[in-house]
Amino acid sequence: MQTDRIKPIVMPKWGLSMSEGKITGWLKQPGSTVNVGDDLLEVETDKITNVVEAGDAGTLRRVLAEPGNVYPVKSLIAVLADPDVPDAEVDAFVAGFAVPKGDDEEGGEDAGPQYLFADTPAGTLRYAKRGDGGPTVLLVHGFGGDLDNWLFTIDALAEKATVYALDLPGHGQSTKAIADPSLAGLSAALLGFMDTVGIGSAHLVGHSMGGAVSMRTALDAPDRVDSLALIASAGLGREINQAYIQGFVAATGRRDLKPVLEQLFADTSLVSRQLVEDLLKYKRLDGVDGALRALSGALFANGEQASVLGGDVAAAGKPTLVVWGKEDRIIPAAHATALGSNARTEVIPNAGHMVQMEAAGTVNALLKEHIGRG
Amino acid sequence: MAPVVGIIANPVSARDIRRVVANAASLQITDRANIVLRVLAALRACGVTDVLMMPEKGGIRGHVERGVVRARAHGDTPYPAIHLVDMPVTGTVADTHRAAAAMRQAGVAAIVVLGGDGTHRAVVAHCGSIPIAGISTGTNNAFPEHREPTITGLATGLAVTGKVPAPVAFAANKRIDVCVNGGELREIALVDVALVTERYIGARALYRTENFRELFVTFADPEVIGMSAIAGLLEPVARDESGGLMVRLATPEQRQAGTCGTILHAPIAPGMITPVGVTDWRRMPAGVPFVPEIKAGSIALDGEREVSFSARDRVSLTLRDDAFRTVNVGGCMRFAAQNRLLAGAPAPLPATA
Amino acid sequence: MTENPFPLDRDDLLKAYRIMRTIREFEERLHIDFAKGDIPGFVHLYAGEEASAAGIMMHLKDNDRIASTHRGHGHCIAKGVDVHEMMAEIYGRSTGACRGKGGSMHIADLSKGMMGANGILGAGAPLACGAALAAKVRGDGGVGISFVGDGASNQGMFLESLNLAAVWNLPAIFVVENNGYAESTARDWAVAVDSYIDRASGFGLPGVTVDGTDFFAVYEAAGEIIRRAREGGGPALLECNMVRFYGHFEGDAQTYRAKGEVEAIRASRDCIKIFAERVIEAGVISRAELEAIDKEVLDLIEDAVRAAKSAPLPAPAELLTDVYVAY
Amino acid sequence: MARKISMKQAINEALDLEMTRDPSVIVMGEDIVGGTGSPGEDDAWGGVLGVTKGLHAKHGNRLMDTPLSESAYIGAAIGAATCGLRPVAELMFIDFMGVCFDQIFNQAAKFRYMFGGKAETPVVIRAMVGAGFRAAAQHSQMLTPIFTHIPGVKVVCPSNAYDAKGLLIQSIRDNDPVIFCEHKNLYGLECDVPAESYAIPFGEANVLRDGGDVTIVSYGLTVHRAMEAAEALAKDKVEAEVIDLRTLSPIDWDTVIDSVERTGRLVVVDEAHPRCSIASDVAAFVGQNAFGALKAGVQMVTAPHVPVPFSPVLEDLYIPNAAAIADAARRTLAPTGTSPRSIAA
Repeated sequence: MQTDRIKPIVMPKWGLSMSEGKITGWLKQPGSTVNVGDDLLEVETDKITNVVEAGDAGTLRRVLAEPGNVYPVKSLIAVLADPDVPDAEVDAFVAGFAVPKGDDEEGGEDAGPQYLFADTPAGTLRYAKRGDGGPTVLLVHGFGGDLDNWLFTIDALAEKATVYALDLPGHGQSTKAIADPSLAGLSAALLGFMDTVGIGSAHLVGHSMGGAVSMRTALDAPDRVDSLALIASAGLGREINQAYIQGFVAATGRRDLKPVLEQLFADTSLVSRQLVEDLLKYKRLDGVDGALRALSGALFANGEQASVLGGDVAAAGKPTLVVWGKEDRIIPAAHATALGSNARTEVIPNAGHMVQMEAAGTVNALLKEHIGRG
Repeated sequence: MAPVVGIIANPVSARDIRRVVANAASLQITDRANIVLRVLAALRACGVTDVLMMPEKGGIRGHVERGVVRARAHGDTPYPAIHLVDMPVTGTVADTHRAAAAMRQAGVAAIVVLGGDGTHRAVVAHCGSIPIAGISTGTNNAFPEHREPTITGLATGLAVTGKVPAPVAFAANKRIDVCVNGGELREIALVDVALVTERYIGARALYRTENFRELFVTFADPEVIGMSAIAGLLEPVARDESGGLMVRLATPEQRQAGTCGTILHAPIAPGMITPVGVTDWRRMPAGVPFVPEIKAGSIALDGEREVSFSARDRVSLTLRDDAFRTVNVGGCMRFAAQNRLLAGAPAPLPATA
Repeated sequence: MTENPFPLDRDDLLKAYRIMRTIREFEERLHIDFAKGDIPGFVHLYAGEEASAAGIMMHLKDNDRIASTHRGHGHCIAKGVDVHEMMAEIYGRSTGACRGKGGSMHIADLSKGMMGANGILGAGAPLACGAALAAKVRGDGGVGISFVGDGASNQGMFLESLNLAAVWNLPAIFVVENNGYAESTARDWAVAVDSYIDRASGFGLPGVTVDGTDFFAVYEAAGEIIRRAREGGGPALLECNMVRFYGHFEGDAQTYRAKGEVEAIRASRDCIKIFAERVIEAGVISRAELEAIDKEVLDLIEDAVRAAKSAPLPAPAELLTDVYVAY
Repeated sequence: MARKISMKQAINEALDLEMTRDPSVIVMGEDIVGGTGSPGEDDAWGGVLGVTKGLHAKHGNRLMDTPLSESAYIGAAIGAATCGLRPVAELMFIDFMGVCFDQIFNQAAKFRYMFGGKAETPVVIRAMVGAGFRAAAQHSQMLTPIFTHIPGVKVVCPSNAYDAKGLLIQSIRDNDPVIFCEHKNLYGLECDVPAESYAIPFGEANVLRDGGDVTIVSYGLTVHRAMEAAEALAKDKVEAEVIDLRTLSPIDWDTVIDSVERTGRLVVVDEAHPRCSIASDVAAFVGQNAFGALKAGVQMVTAPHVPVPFSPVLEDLYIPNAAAIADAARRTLAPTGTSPRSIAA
């Protein structure tokens, strides 16, 4: 069997808690030609609705999953193959398809803990670890975010790397107290985390404020940072959407938070009821309000970013990838060029500040390539 | 006509501050009323058919009436008929004064008193030669003897119906007359007069021994509580012997300087055993006026501050023997036993007087 | 100087007199102004009962709390509530103790430990238990005192509170101000077990009855009861037998009272007169000193009335404020 | 981190966290320790249904059993609140308000206003509400409307463990008296609840399900019946938006009005009796403020105007169920907006 000529399309696993997804609609019809990065279909989970992009090219030979129905993750929902592959061979592939076992060390879908906790000098930090072997990648979320911001990223990168994603202090399910709300303080917390879980050095992938933290880390501890991937990153210019920061900090209810969150996406319909509710649940936790106010005061006071690190990072000479969503309403995409020729820069159309979610396929491909080179 | 017995039951004795400072007992109204019912039953058993009671609004009367009505509904007549003194009720000691005087006028054969030393003093002040039978429902009771009221009722019944001859049935008692400014004010005490430095009446009860200065007692009994106990622990003087005792108490300065003769641990109130500095003491003969040494303060009669006086006031104290009569309960009951007064009679004893 | 035979020093004697005199003048003035129609609503006057409020409150600090009754002016003044604010409140002015929202029956000042007059009879008793509980939990030595009239002592809330205070051994004190009348109904008729001390005994509390027209009797008994409570000895009940100079409320014709009763008690049982005679007779305070206080108090009340009458009325927007901390 | 715990555990955890955080928080009620002074175990019951079990061991005398004397101890909790404590008093069954209502509505509710804004009464009164426990007329009522009627008290009624914890913590921290209503038939229901402390603000309804065809508003246990009704309606291609009010005083009118303006149809579900209920309150408010948006008459689904019966067959009829809610929703979608008057009204 020439299975390399036949490419399965499976129900994606977005985030550690996703076990099934509902097909809301196919964007390609059976028989149509598919290129890498094309929008294939829309899947809805209890967290988010998103488009599944093609990771391979070919002809859409079979569509097995019907809109409106729910399928487990990694189950076969469609088949891509070249036009010359016989129908019988495609049918045999479908008949013989087995849902692959989970490839993480926990050895199974629900066998192990989805999240881990590390007692670090900066407090207890929650993290996730996926994949084994290959380069080590550390994903650093932004202001008010958490490791689930890497919902569409972590498993994709884990195919060829050991990927960690953490909740910074004050975020997610980590300790809410932030001893030092500066970039240096967050960077120290990051390094403390790497020490605790035994990461010598890693490719740092930072989103927004996490990008600035990653840059600070690369400057403070260059031997711990193999490369930088900066996604809609802070630290590359002064401007920042102050209304967003203030609105996010101040919001206490669904009705005031939702319009704030809509600024994060080019497609505002991605802000689902559940996404809003999850963020509210986070914001209600004791200590979060204080942490966010401390951070916004230290990093984004008076409507601008306190630290611009572009020049220093350019001078440091680490391999650097800069990715931006063209429709970013939080930090202008113009900052993407701040490192000039010292970085590879990609600005992705039809995506906002949460570009790693809105254009996950594209961003994942860029990250894989960037890490692979490093 | 059968003898009539008076009953004065004070509804408000034993309500003072000694419940807070000394854990003193407090007899509830229903218990007081039950005592009255027990006394009534005893009197009836001896042939007393009518009693004259002091009216009050403290609740005793209502409870007693319920007891009588219930007995009647049951078909029994264990109680004498109850008559009330026709008088207004003020809720003050004036009621007791008025009732005692009215009973004396009505010619009752004896008055059963329910109360403390203060109530007994109020009755004695107005009852003249009518004998009283005391039942303790107060706090600092040195005067009325502690005894089951049924026995007091029986003794009174036997005494007033003449079954026990008067010389056995009644006993003579002493008192101290207090005279201020040559008769402007006259008070009496049955057991003790204490002169204290506090010049306000306040909550009345005596419990701050550091303010005690002089003490005069009609009898000094180491078995009772209060001022009489201080004297009784120094030199007992019986109720039936002539004269009393006068005790001078140390000032705090004298106690501090160690110049007082004796420190006595005396039960001055229920649960209060307090060191009292005693300078000296001597007999107080009957009929001899005593003038206290302290110039200003309060006069406490039978344990309660009653009168305050200043340097301008002239105070004198005189003990009187044979000042009033009481029913000798022990004597009556011993006589009754010796003469089998309560033996063999199938029906209530016939009245003989 | 004459030796002071009283348990209070001269300053405190003068203070006690000033409190009682202030209450008396406050109430007498309300009596007059009410008759003139100057005052909206009901007022229940405390005149005649001053020795109870003063004799008890002289022992208290701001962290001691009292829960008062509908007849609360005297308690307020004795507990240190500002007389100007009280008068303005009774006049329904925005400068009142409750900004014109409470009136006579709801004057409160928590900062002074005054938890409020109360239009619901007997309701203060559980609240005072709460104050006592708070003091006990914090261990600050404070006490909670509930004032209740002879009538309201029949309320279940009051009787339940006696039990709760005993069970929890709270530093709670229940003061029964027995003026003989539950509104118009005689105490003698309305209270089944005729002794409040028996009620206390029924719940295991010691009880003390004092002559409530004798400041020194109240002062001394309250002092011992409060000390006992502060020392962990638990709750107690104090019955003050006293007299009411006026009706249940102003406008009450008092046809239920005996002829000459009020005149008699004013003549013989006026607690302020009795106090004044004692302290003057003892040579501790001069009549002139008391008269000087009388004058100052009269001026104070006059000024309070003048200020109240000229104070602004609450703004219409006040109708909707102070319902919730945020809503 | 979040884990699945029951509403009973969530309430216990909220009390535990707040007592740990703030020494002025005390907890009192009948049997909340259980066994005080009895010859057997201390903390024998931990509340009549075990909600406060184990707290006595951690917090000692700050957890206080009370005599069966609601007037006194609810009043004492209120008095203590005005003196700086944050008492949480358990009334056990809300039906017992009859013996202590004065302290709640004449005292606690009025202090702030009556004293000109100078008094704070941060007391929480926890009480079980609701039918379905086979406890009949005096232990099963949904008396939320009575408290909601009183200015000065806040009224909370969570529908799940997550909300119960966050709303109870908010209730304890709130500086007004709060009546915290716990539906006893929800005690065992589990959901994801963070281990940390968190407070859910009052007056913030929860939208449990999006839908554009009809709005279903409810609170407490009947929220779950409303969700079942919405699932049933979805099978008929009717998408219902389900709103859980969470707090009844204050109430989140904006969320209700926003939803009705989109759907044009409203069903209000209330386990209380129909007259002067939360249901009639919401219906009236929408009628006054969003009349133009309504495409059909507002439907109320409530308990009937009768006491809660005992016999299970009758009690089950009494409680609003999913079928009745779905029927009510369908009535709003029927071409003729009117419907037969229900026997309950």
